[in-house]
Amino acid sequence: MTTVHTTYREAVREALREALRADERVFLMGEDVGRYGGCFAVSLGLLEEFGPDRVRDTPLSESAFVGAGIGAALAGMRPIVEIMTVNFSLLALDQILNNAATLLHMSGGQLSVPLVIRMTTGAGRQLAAQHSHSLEGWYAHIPGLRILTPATLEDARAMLRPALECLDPVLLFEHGSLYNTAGDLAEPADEVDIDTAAIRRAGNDISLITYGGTLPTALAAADQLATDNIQADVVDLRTLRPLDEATILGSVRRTHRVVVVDEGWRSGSLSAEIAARIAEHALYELDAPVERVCTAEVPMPYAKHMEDAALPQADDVVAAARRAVG
Amino acid sequence: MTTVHTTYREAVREALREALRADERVFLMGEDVGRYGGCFAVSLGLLEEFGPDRVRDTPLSESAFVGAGIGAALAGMRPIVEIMTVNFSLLALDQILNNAATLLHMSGGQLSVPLVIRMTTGAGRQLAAQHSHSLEGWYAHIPGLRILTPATLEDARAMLRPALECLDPVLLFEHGSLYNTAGDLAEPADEVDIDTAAIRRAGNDISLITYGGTLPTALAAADQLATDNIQADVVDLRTLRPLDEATILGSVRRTHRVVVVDEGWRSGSLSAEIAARIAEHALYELDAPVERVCTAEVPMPYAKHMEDAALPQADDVVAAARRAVG
Amino acid sequence: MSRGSRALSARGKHRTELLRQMVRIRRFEERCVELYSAAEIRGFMHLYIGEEAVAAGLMQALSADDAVVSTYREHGHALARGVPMASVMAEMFGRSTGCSRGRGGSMHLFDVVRRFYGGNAIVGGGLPIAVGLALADVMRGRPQVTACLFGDGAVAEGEFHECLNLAALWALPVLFCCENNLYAMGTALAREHAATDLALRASSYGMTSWAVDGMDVEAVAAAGNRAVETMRASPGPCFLELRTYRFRAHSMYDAERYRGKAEVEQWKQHDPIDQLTTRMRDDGELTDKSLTTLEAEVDSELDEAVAEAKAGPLEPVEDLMRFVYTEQS
Amino acid sequence: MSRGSRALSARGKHRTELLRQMVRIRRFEERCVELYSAAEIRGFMHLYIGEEAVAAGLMQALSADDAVVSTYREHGHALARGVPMASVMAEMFGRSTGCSRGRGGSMHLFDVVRRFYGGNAIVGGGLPIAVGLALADVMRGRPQVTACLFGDGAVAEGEFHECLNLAALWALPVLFCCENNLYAMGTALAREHAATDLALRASSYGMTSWAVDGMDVEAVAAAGNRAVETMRASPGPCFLELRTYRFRAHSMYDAERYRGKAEVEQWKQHDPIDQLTTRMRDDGELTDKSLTTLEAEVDSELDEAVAEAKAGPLEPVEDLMRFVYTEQS
Ligand SMILES: Cc1ncc(C[n+]2csc(CCOP(=O)(O)OP(=O)(O)O)c2C)c(N)n1
Ligand SMILES: Cc1ncc(C[n+]2csc(CCOP(=O)(O)OP(=O)(O)O)c2C)c(N)n1
Ligand SMILES: [Mg+2]
Ligand SMILES: [Mg+2]
Repeated sequence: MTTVHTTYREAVREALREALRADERVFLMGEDVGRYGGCFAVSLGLLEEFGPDRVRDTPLSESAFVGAGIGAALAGMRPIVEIMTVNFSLLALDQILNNAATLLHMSGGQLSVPLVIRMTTGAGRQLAAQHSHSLEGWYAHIPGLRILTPATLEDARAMLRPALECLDPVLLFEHGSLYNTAGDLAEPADEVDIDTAAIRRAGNDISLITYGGTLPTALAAADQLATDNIQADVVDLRTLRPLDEATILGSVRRTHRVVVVDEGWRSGSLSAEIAARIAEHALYELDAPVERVCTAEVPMPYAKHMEDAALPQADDVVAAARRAVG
Repeated sequence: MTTVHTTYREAVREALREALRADERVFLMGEDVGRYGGCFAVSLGLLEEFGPDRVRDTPLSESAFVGAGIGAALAGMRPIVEIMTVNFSLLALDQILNNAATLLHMSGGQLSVPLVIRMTTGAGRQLAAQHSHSLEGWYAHIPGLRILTPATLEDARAMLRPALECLDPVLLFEHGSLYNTAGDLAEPADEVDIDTAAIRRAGNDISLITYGGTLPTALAAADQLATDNIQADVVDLRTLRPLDEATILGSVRRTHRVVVVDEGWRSGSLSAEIAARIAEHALYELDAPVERVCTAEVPMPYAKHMEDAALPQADDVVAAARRAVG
Repeated sequence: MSRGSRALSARGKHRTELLRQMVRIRRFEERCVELYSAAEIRGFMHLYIGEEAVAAGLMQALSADDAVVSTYREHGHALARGVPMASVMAEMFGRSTGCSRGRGGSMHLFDVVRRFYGGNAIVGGGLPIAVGLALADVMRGRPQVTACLFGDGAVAEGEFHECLNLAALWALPVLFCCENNLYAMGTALAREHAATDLALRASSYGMTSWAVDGMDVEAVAAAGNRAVETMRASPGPCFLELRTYRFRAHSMYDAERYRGKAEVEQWKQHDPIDQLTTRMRDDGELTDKSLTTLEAEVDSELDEAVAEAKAGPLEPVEDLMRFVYTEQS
Repeated sequence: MSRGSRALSARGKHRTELLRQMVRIRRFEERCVELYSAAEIRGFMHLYIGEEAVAAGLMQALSADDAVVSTYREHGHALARGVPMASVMAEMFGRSTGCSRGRGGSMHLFDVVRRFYGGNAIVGGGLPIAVGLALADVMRGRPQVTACLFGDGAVAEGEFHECLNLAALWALPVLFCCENNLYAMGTALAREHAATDLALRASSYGMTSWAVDGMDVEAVAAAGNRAVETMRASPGPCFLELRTYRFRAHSMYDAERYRGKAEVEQWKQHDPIDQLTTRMRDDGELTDKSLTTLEAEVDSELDEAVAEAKAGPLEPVEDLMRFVYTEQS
């Protein structure tokens, strides 16, 4: 097995390149994916390789071009629509919820929507209240969608393929803080599934359940806890809808203590669903109340010290874990 | 105390009339609130009484007129914006989340947004996948908003006043199935708060926690349970954000068993947050896992038998309660 | 085929077909009203009565490979497109034999074989889909056209603007068909739009655009044909404003406070079916007998459709969770 | 006031004020670039350099009672509107003395006293707010105007369309100010819009609309004055297309692959500050000395602003949860 040293950003780009090469039905469409080189430089170079037809710059019209992705998918294409960031996806939410997620059902099974929508998500770069949302857990409420949150280089590289093979709309959330993550990656890339959660670090003392941008936070906390001889089981959900309940409950049954780490605003975040599932299906396994470390319920402030205070930090996770371990 | 026999629809209308009479800054704006008489006949007659300036028909432009409500609120008015149904509110979600809910914060406390947005919500009338959403619990995820769900004649009549007095954006969800509910109402109307949940029926054996359109379902279930001598404590949340945690936990501490009834799709619905709060703060009070009775995670089918199967029914609540009581 | 049509000229045959489609739609909906009163049909139901010329005229301009995107007022579109009446009626009944398996109802008719992409109940929500269908056709080098129907109300939505711009910018073969029936529910045209000449508005995006008498089925057919020819010859969208009127309420729950009876009566003088039958009679293309035959044929098609719909099974409740995700076959 | 302006004609004074505003904006942003490199300022920062004539020309047309709604590229708008430079700079530093208390940053400048309603970072998101502010003014019988600034990119968003229609339909005094700098990030005008004459597009809604040389501050000022006068005289919106150009990258993270250096250099020949100073020199309204004085005044204002910003306290972390809901006083 050979490996390459790469970044999360390059891994996503490589995945896009592979998809565009492999299937002529695939095309990439979104604001500034082409000439600008992608607003986070993810799609840099793809225009030159695949041309403006398949790497298609759109006007600022989120609703129209997301809906156009749906229509193109209905007509046999395999569009990858990029919404620059999750913050702007609200403008396309009607198309996502009322069309992409429902057409198969409303048509009694006639119309599949094999569409992939990618977007950057998350806070941490002092972008303030309108540019720091973490709404992937919120999107996971919608039946008919699949919600993926690649948190590792491997997943950044490999999740796109099964997402494109899936005949239903898939939303892929890339946390902005991950793009510069560097590391070694197998080449050719390993295959991954988009159905299961992964244990990123095994332990029997406490479950740290997380996904996406807070996986590094949870792993850092696990390191700290290990110095106290508390071995954390770090669950990376990977797919927020449908949830891999078996892996979650399996971890809880081993550890009997849980901290959910979620960058969404606490109330109504995905962490609530995780806690609820545990309370439903593993209540008697719990040796301590479920802890949640989430983002403070405030629009994101610009000032660094305030943003840091609002976001889940490794120390918060450690403190919560200590409370749970008692 | 005199009482009048009235309906939920008339109670909402009376509340609107009172507000328009009491404060000239108040106006009502939305699609077909005027000449058509309101799409569910709620605002019938108000155009004639208050004129087209204050009962203002808008074009089909949800984003613009909701945003215009925000702007008018900033400039000292007290707009009541009607979005015909929650299903169309997705088109205005950017304005609601990125502007209404954040302006106060982004401006460092300078700009309050005293805006009330009313909308009809819910399923049950065979309106199929695009016209049957129950998203009020989903909206409750957003900091900066207050989410109200009047479920009784009293609340339909009286919640608007404190909503208008509140200096922050308030979303008022009226469940379509409630409009024809009839009953007696005190006149002049009692005052109500918009901060606390209400116990609609007291009992010590099990907590049925619900709100809005499923309050009648929960009460019907409570009646059935009573014939088996299971006395249910029926909690009507009334306000979904901020949640009245004290009343919820108080009920759980009395009954030690919980069924949450929520018309939202199960995963990520408000029921999850309720279950999570209980698992966090009253874990050791629970004598049984938290049960949730929610809508099946499917876009709403048109056919009656399928819609009935998808929605929470009193029998489902009874069955869940029996499981919990064991 | 009607027996009376045997001796007809090409124009006579063409007109007979247009008439047949309009009568099918009219009778279908009249029956639906009865069935709604009998609670066989439920939910929201939006009637097309008065507007039949638009569907009949436009659909004949399309080939089987073209695509259609429609609204919640789409019984007429579906029928004229060739979706079998029995499967539309079964859908109204919520039966699994319905064209959307009973999952959709009146507002969500679909027929993928006929490239009839629904049945969208969010005003304006179908336009982006039409743009995407056309984009796919262009990218795959197919010469199809996508017809997208919507109302005057939809023109106020932001999506209208985004989609007209996108289709014009990318030269996509979308035939935008605005059914201007002068009202969006209870809101009259001049209270929805600062500029009420909708064809002119559309032309400001740089696309060929014109207004058509939507009560005259032959005018609609001619416009549809011309638009489709133009689009097949050189790429790019077209916009047709079809000026029409609905004779009935917006939906089954509308007290029609916003317009006077006299106005409605006046428009009924332009009934598209009456107009065409008069013209055909004048031209010797329609007799009492051939009309009776045509009506009888439609009636029996309709009776059969209702009977089939009634006989159709309900989907088993155990299947509730199907069609949320695609079933791998 | 600059001492050099004492002997000036009215026109000379007016021009000096325009010049001063443009220089204030230019120097402010140049300093911001340095401070960004020094990591004193963070987040997204969008520079206005090259476009100063628009802010300076428009803001002088407004009275203190009028309202302004802006975008994320709004340093220039805020400064020209009269938001104190120190409070803008403190905001960039994230200090509690900032005009948004450090909660907003570069993209979210607010000053309610000056009716400066931000600072909106969702493209197109400010337009509905402007419509609402104007609606409130009309309903309360106040003669104000609301100026709403946005870019050429925003014109493609559905909200643009909805808001122009609404303002025209209801005859609301919104002055729509489109800063057409030819690019939306990396997307050139002709790749965003099927119809690139934006003033013409706006006029299709039935509002007075014209294009202005946005590099010529006097042209902008004249257009702004004329528009505001028109609007105060008879109700209804106006639309100005300000043709301008940004000399710098879209934001601090832009490699500018989408345009050539030559194009940028050519536009720099039309630098709004150079144009005005040349004209003023030619007309004997500006000397080396008076320019030096003006520059020195701006520099010291800027130095003070930076010093104040640096000295400004950070908000205590304990206050994190404030300003989610209004505090009852
Ligand atoms: C986005 C949205 N807003 C509101 C509605 C409610 N509604 C359904 S039909 C309609 C009027 C639409 O008018 P028009 O586009 O002219 O079509 P018509 O009904 O006249 O055929 C309205 C307001 C909706 N379905 N979708
Ligand atoms: C709705 C939305 N989509 C995308 C973005 C990302 N974005 C920020 S600025 C910008 C370009 C806007 O161009 P224009 O309106 O011309 O203004 P300019 O930056 O040129 O001043 C884009 C795409 C955004 N902020 N909001
Ligand atoms: Mg209409
Ligand atoms: Mg621009």
